[in-house]
Amino acid sequence: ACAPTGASSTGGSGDDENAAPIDVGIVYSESGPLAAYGAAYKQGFEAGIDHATDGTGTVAGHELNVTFHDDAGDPEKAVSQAKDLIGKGYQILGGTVVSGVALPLAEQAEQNKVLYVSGPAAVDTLTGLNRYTFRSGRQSLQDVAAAGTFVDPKGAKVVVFAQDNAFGQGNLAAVEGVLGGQGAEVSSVLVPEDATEFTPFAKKVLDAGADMVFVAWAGATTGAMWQGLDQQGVLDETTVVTGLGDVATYGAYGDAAEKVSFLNHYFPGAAGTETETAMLDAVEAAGGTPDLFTPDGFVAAQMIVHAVEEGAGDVEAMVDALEGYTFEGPKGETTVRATDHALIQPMYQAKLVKDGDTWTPELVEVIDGESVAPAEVTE
Amino acid sequence: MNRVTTRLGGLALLVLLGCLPLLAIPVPGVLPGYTYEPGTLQLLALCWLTAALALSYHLLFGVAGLMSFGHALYFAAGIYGLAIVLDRTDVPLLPAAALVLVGGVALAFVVGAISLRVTGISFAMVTLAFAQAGNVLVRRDQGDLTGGEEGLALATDGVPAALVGVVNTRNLYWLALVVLLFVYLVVLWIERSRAGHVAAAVRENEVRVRIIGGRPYLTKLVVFVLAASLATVVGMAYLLLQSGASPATSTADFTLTLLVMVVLGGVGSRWGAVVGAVLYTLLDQRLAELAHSEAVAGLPAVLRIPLSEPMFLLGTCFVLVVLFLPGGLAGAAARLAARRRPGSDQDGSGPASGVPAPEGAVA
Amino acid sequence: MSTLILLLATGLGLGGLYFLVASGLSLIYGLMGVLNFAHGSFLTLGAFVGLAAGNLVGAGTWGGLLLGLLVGALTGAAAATATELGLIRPLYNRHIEQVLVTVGLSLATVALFEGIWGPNPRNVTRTDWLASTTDVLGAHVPNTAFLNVLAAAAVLGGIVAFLRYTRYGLIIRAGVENRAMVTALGIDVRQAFTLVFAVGGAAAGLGGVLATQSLNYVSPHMGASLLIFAFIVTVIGGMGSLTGAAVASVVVAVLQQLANFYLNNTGDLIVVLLLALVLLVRPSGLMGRPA
Amino acid sequence: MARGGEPVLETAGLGLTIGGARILSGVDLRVGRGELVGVIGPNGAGKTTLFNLISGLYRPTSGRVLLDGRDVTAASVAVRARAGLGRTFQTSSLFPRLSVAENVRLATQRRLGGSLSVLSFPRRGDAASAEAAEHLVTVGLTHRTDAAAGDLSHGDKRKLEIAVLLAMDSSVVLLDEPMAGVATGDVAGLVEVIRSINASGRTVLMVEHHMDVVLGLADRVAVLHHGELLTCDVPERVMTDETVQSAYLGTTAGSAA
Amino acid sequence: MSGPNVLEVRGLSARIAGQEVVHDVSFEVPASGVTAVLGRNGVGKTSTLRAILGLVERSGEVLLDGVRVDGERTDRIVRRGVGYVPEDREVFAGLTVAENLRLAERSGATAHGTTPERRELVDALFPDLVKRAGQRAGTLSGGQQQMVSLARALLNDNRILLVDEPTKGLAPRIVTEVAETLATAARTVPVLLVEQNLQVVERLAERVVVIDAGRVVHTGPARELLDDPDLVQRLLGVSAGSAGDEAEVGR
Ligand SMILES: Nc1ncnc2c1ncn2[C@@H]1O[C@H](COP(=O)(O)OP(=O)(O)OP(=O)(O)O)[C@@H](O)[C@H]1O
Ligand SMILES: Nc1ncnc2c1ncn2[C@@H]1O[C@H](COP(=O)(O)OP(=O)(O)OP(=O)(O)O)[C@@H](O)[C@H]1O
Ligand SMILES: [Mg+2]
Ligand SMILES: [Mg+2]
Repeated sequence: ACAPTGASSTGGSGDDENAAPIDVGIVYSESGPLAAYGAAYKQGFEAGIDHATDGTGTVAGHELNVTFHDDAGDPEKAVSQAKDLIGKGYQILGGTVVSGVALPLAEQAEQNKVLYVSGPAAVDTLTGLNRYTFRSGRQSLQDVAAAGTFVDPKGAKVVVFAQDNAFGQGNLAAVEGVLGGQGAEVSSVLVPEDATEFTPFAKKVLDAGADMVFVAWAGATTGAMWQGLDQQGVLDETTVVTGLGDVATYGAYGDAAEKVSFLNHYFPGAAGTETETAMLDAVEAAGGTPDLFTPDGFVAAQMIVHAVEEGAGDVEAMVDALEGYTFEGPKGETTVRATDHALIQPMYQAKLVKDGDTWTPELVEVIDGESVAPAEVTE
Repeated sequence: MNRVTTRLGGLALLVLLGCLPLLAIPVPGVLPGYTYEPGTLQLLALCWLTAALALSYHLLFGVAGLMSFGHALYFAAGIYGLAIVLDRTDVPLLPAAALVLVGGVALAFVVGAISLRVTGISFAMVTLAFAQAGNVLVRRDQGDLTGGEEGLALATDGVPAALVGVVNTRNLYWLALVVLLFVYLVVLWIERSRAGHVAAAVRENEVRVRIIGGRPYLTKLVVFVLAASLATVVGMAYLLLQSGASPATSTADFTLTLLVMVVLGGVGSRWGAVVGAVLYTLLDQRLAELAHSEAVAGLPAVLRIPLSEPMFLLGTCFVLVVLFLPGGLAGAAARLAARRRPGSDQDGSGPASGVPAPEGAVA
Repeated sequence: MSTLILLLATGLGLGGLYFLVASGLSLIYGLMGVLNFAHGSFLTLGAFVGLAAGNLVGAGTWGGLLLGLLVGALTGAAAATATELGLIRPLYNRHIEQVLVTVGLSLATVALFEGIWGPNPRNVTRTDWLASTTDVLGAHVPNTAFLNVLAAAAVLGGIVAFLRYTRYGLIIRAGVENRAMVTALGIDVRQAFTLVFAVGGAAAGLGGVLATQSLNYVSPHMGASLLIFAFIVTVIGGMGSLTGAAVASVVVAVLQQLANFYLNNTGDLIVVLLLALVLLVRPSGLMGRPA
Repeated sequence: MARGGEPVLETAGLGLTIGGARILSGVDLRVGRGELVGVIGPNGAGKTTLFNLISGLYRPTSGRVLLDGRDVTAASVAVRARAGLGRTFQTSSLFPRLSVAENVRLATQRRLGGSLSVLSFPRRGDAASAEAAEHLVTVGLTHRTDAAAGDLSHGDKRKLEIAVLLAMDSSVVLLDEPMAGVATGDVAGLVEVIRSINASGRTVLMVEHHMDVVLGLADRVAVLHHGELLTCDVPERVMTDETVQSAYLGTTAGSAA
Repeated sequence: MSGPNVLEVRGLSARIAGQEVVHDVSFEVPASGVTAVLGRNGVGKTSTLRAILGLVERSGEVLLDGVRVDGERTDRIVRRGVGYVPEDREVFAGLTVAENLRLAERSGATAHGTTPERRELVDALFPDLVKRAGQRAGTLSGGQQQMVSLARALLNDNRILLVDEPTKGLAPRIVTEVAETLATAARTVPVLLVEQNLQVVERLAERVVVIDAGRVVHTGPARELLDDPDLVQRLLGVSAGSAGDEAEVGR
C-alpha cells in the first residue's frame, strides 16, 4: 500500500516502541451540503483523540494514524473511500454526518468485518443493525423521547408536523412508538419535501387543536416553516417542540424562537462537565468553533481509543470492548448499550433568548440518559 | 487493414484491462493506489459502469438524436428494482435480474410511447418531468420500499458470496468490465443493424424517412426502449458494486452528467462516450483530492474558492469543450489524425464532429 | 372555507413566484431558441447580491428591499449579458450547443456560489408587513403572496410593453422571424439579442430577490430548485409564450397546492401528469404556436 | 388521358386553407397510368403544396386523394409511400451525414423488409445493397458511393434524390423541380433518366420551371395559378392558352412593357 | 458609365455550409444606372450579393466608394448606404406594414439615413402600402410584399441598391410596375440587379455581369450580350430567338 515509510513516528512517551501504528479512517463531509456538520465533527474528533491519549496520539504504544476522507455527502464516494481504506488494511472506520451515507458504510463494515463508529447520522436503523456498527451521536428516538418530557404524554394530543420523507416519516414513527406507547394520541401533518409554500399546512396544524406539536424539519425551508406556523397562530395556541439545531440555525426561527420549546442534543455549555470544558478548550485552542456535533466527534475518538486499547489489531476484540463500555463523555456519563450499540446519553431542554441581534441557547433542564433511552432492538 | 489493427488494439486493451487486478501498476494522481488494490479497482469498476451507462445514452442521443433529460430513470429503475426484489423476496440474483429487466423494458415502453409524441426540447422536458416523478417517488419512500433519502442497502442473502465484500472487489471489477463490454457490443450491434441505420436516418431527416415509407415513431421507440434496458442492466450491476441504492442516481442532475460525458467525449462517437465517461468519473472522484490539497489551500481566496469546488472545475471544463472543441475529444482526435495523415484533404469534418441537428425545429 | 381561500391565495402567490422565474426563461427561449439552464444561477446571484445591497441600507426595511430589487435585477442583467457575449454569441445558431453551454455554466456557478457563500441557506430579514398576514375572509394570507402576484403582473406587463412598444421590441420581434434580414436593414441585431438576454437576466435577478422574501432564505441552490418548475411551466404554457407561461404558472401552482393538501401530498406528481396530458393533447403547449 | 386509360392518381376538389388563407382550392386532377404530367405555374401558385397534399405531408381541408382508385386522404405518409407513391423535394432533402450508398439503401431495405430489425446487419453484398448500387449506376453516382450526402454538390444531390426514388420502386412519382440547380450539361442526362422512369411504366408528375424540359417530356401540362388548376392539357394547347401566356409565361405583358 | 465606381468587388469568394459556392468573383458597379447580374439557377448570384453584404462567409475585397468594407459586419455595411431587396422578399410576416417600414428607417441624422422627403417619395410610389399600413405583412399578396421589400430599400438615402430577382413570381402586370419603379429609382441611385427575366434586363440594364458555376464568365454592355443569340445561348442556356421576342418556347 502507500505505506508512508517507517519514518519512525517520534511517538514520544510510548511504552511499547515496537507496536505497529493503527490506521483509523474517518469518512465525513468535508464538502457538500453538510460540510458545517462535518467541520464540527472533525474538530471534536481531533480534540477527543488529544484528550483520550493525553496528547500523545498513541494508544498502548500504537501510534494512531488518523486519515480524513471527504465523501461530499455522496454515498457513492463514501463507499469508494471505504473500500479503498478497507482494501488498504484499515480495521477502524468512523464518521459521516449523513444517514444516507452511514447506512452503506455500516453495510461495508458488516460485509468486511471492520469496526465502524458512525458519526452524527441520527437514523434509528443504525442501532442494532449489525455487530460491527456503533454510533457516537444520538438517534431520533432519543430526540422524540426528550420531546416527551415537555408534556405529560398520557392522553395528550400530539401532532407531528414533518416533511413527507424518510426523515419525517421516521420521526412520526418514533413519536408513535415512544409517546404513543406512553399513552399519547398521535396524529400527523406531513408536508411534501419539495414544497415551498406550506401556509395551508400550518393552518391544518392549528385546526388539529393539539396539546403538543412536535416539529421535525430539516433543510432550507425551515425558516419559512416557522414563520408559517407563527403567522397562522400555532405557536401562540399550543406547546411546540422541536430539536435545536446547530448555531447557524438559531436565527431561522425569527421572532418565533421565543415561543418554541427546544429539545437539544447539545449546545456549547449545555453539559457543564469537566470533559466538556476540556473539549471546548481544545477545540477553541485549535481555532475551531464548538457546535451541535462537536461531542459526536469527541465521543467517537474516545470510543476508538478505548477499542484500540483493549483490542488493537483484532476487530472482534475491539467490538467486545466497546459493547457495554461506559465512560465520561462531554455530555456526561455515556454508555454503549451492549445489546444493540445504542448510545445512552443525557439530552437537554433548552430555550433561545435574544441577545442583541443574535440568539443564544439557554439550558432549561438536563434529561437523564436512561429516561430517554431508546427501546432495545432485538433481532 | 485499418479495421483489423483497431480490432487488435481493442482486444489488447481489453486483455490489459482484464489483467489489471493481477498487476501492480501505480498511476499517481489518477488512481488512489496500485491497480490491484480494492480502492483502485472500485474506482475503475465505477468508471466502466459509468462508461456503459454513457454508451446507452450515446445510443439515444448520439445515434438517434434523442436528447433525453430522463435517462437516469431507467438506471435508477435497475438499481432500485433489483434492490427491492432482493430485499423483499427470496428470488435469487439471476431470476431477479431478469424480472427487473422486464420491468425496466415495460417502464421505458410506456414513458417512451408518451414522450415520443413530442420532439426537440419538448421531448427533453417531458422525459425530465417523468424522471423527476420517479425521483419524487424514490425519495418519498412510498410503502417503505425505497428508503427515501437514506437509500436502500443491498440484501446480500440472494447474492453469490463471490460478489460480496472488499476482498471480492476484483470480481466486481470483472463484472463491471463484462457489463461494459456487453453494452459496447450491443450498442455496436444496434448501431450497425438495420434498425440502427434507420434511427440515424430519422435523426438526420424525419420527413425523408416517412417519404420512403419508414416509421420514425416506431424506430425511435425501439431505440428508446433498447437504450433504457441497457441502462437498467448497468443499474443492476451498479447496485452490486455499490451494495446499495441512493436516490442521487435518479435525479435529473445525473442525466445531465451523462450528457456532459457524451458531449465531452464527442457526440456520435462510441469511444468518445466511453472516454468521456471514464474521464468524467475520474475527475469527479479525484478532483476532490486536488481541491483539498495543500497546494490549493495555500492560494489566495480568488483562486482557492473556485479551485476547491470540483464541480466548478468540471463545469468550466465542459463549457470550454463545447466552445472550443466541437466534436469533443473524439472530434479533436479525428482532427489530429487527419492532420497527421498526409494527402488527406478532409479537414476533420469526420462523422463525429458536431451535435446532431435538433429534431423538431428549435427556431 | 377559509382553508380553501388560503390554498387559492397561497397558490396564486406561488404561481406569481413561478412566473417570475419562468418569465425570463420563456422570453429567452421564445426569442432566441436558447433553453437557458443557467437561469437559476442568474436568479441565485441576483438574490445574493441584491440582498447584500439591501442590507447596506437596512435589513427588513422597505428602502433596503427596493434597493435590493434594483441591484438584484441589475446583477441578473449583468450576469446574463456576460453569458450572452461570452458563451452564447460564439455559438450563434447552434441551439443544442447553446443549451449545453448553459448546462455547464449552471453546474460550475452553483459550485462557485457554494464556495463563496457556503452550502447552507441563510435566513432573510423581511419588513414587518411582509412577515405578517392579511385577513381575507377569515384566512390569514401571507403578505408575500400579494407581493408575488403584484410583481409577476408588473413583470409580465413590463416585458409585453417592452416588446410591443419600443423600437428594440420591434427589432427583436423582427429578429425572431428573420435575423439576417434585420441585419441587412442596417441594424445590429446582436445588440438586441444581448438585450433580450439582459432583460431575461434582470427578470431572474428580480425574481431571485422576491423569492427570498417568500422562501425566507437565500442559498446557492435556490435557483436550481425553482428552475424545474419554471421549465415545466414554460413547456405547459407553450415554449416562448409569455402569457402562456403566466397562465400555466397559476394553474400549476394552484393545482399543486390543492393536490398537496387534499390528495396526500401528490402535488409534484399531479404536475407531471398535467404536463404529460397537455403535451399529449396539445404538443405545442397551451398557447404555443404550432410547430 | 393520353396513355393508360384508368387514372392511377386522382384528386377531387382538393383544397387547403391555412389560417383563413386559401392556398389551394378545388383541384381536380386525373393522371392515367404511365402518363407524364408537367405541372407549371408561378411561384406560390400552390404546386409544392399540391405535392405535399398528394404525398400526405399536409392534410387537405377539403377534397380527396385517390391512389389506384383507393381513397388515401386519411392515410399517413408512410402508408402512401408503401402503396407506391414516391417524391422528391424542391430543395434537396436527404440524410446529410449518411453516405450516398446508405441513403439509397435505406429505401431498398425498407421495401425489401426487415427495416426495424436489430438482429440483422446491412451488408455490402446483400440484396438491398446490391440493388442500391444498381440505382447509383443508373444516375451516375458510383464514384461518390461512400461520400456523405451532405458533402455532395447541388447537382449530385438532385441525382441522389432520383436514385432514392428509383430505390423506392414507386409506381407514381412526384418530382418537384428536379432540374433546379442541375448544371446545363447534366440536364440532358437527367431528362433521360426521367424519361426512362416513365418508360418503365411509372406515372410521373413533375413540377418544373425549365419549360424546354417540360415540353420535351410531358404528355400533358397542368397549370396552377393562385391555388387553382387553370387547365390540364397537351403542351401545344396549354402554351397557346391566353391565361397561361399572361399569367405564367408573361409574354404578352413582357412585349407590352 | 463614366465616373468612379460606387462598388468594386475583387476576388470575392463565398462559402455556404462549408462549401465554396462563389469563386474569385471580380466586377464593378459604376456610379449610375443598372448593372445586371445574370446566370442560371444556383450559379451563385444571390450568394454574391449576400457575400457583398457579409451575410455569408466570404473572402476577397469589397470596396464601397473606394473604401474597403469586407471586414465589416453587415449592419455597418448597410449603414454606409447599401439598400438590399432580398430574393424572396423576406418581409417580416408577423409585423404590420407600418412596422416593417419603421424598422427599415435609419435615423436621418446619419449619412444615408431616412429623410422626410424620402418618406414622401415612398408614400407616393406605393399608395397601396399607405392604405394597408396596419395589415400584417404575412397576409399581403406576393406583389404587395415585393412593394414592402422595395420600399424598405428606398426609404433611405442609399449609395447603391442590391436587388435580387424583384420580379420573381409576380404577375406580369406587377412585373411592369416593379420595373418602372426600379427605373425611377435608378435615376438617382445605382442598382446592382439580379434578374432572370431578360425582358426586364433589357428594359433596365446598361451593363451585365454573367456568372456561371460561381465564376464571372462575361462582363460588358447589356446590348452586346442580348443582341448576340449565340452568346445568350452559351452563357445563359436560353435557346432560340432573341431575348426580347417571344418567350423561350420551342422544342
Ligand atoms: N404552411 C403554410 N402556411 C402558410 N402559407 C403557406 C404554407 N405553405 C404554403 N403556403 C403558401 O401557399 C402558397 C403556395 O405555396 P407553394 O409552395 O405550393 O408554391 P409553389 O407553387 O410550389 O411555388 P414555387 O414555384 O415557388 O415552388 C404560397 O403563397 C405559400 O406562401
Ligand atoms: N443554405 C444553403 N445551404 C447549402 N447550400 C446552399 C445554400 N444556399 C445556397 N446554396 C448553394 O449555393 C449555390 C449558389 O446559390 P445561390 O442562391 O447564390 O444561386 P443563385 O445564382 O442566386 O440561384 P437562383 O437563380 O436559383 O436564385 C447553389 O448551388 C446552392 O445550392
Ligand atoms: Mg414549389
Ligand atoms: Mg438567387
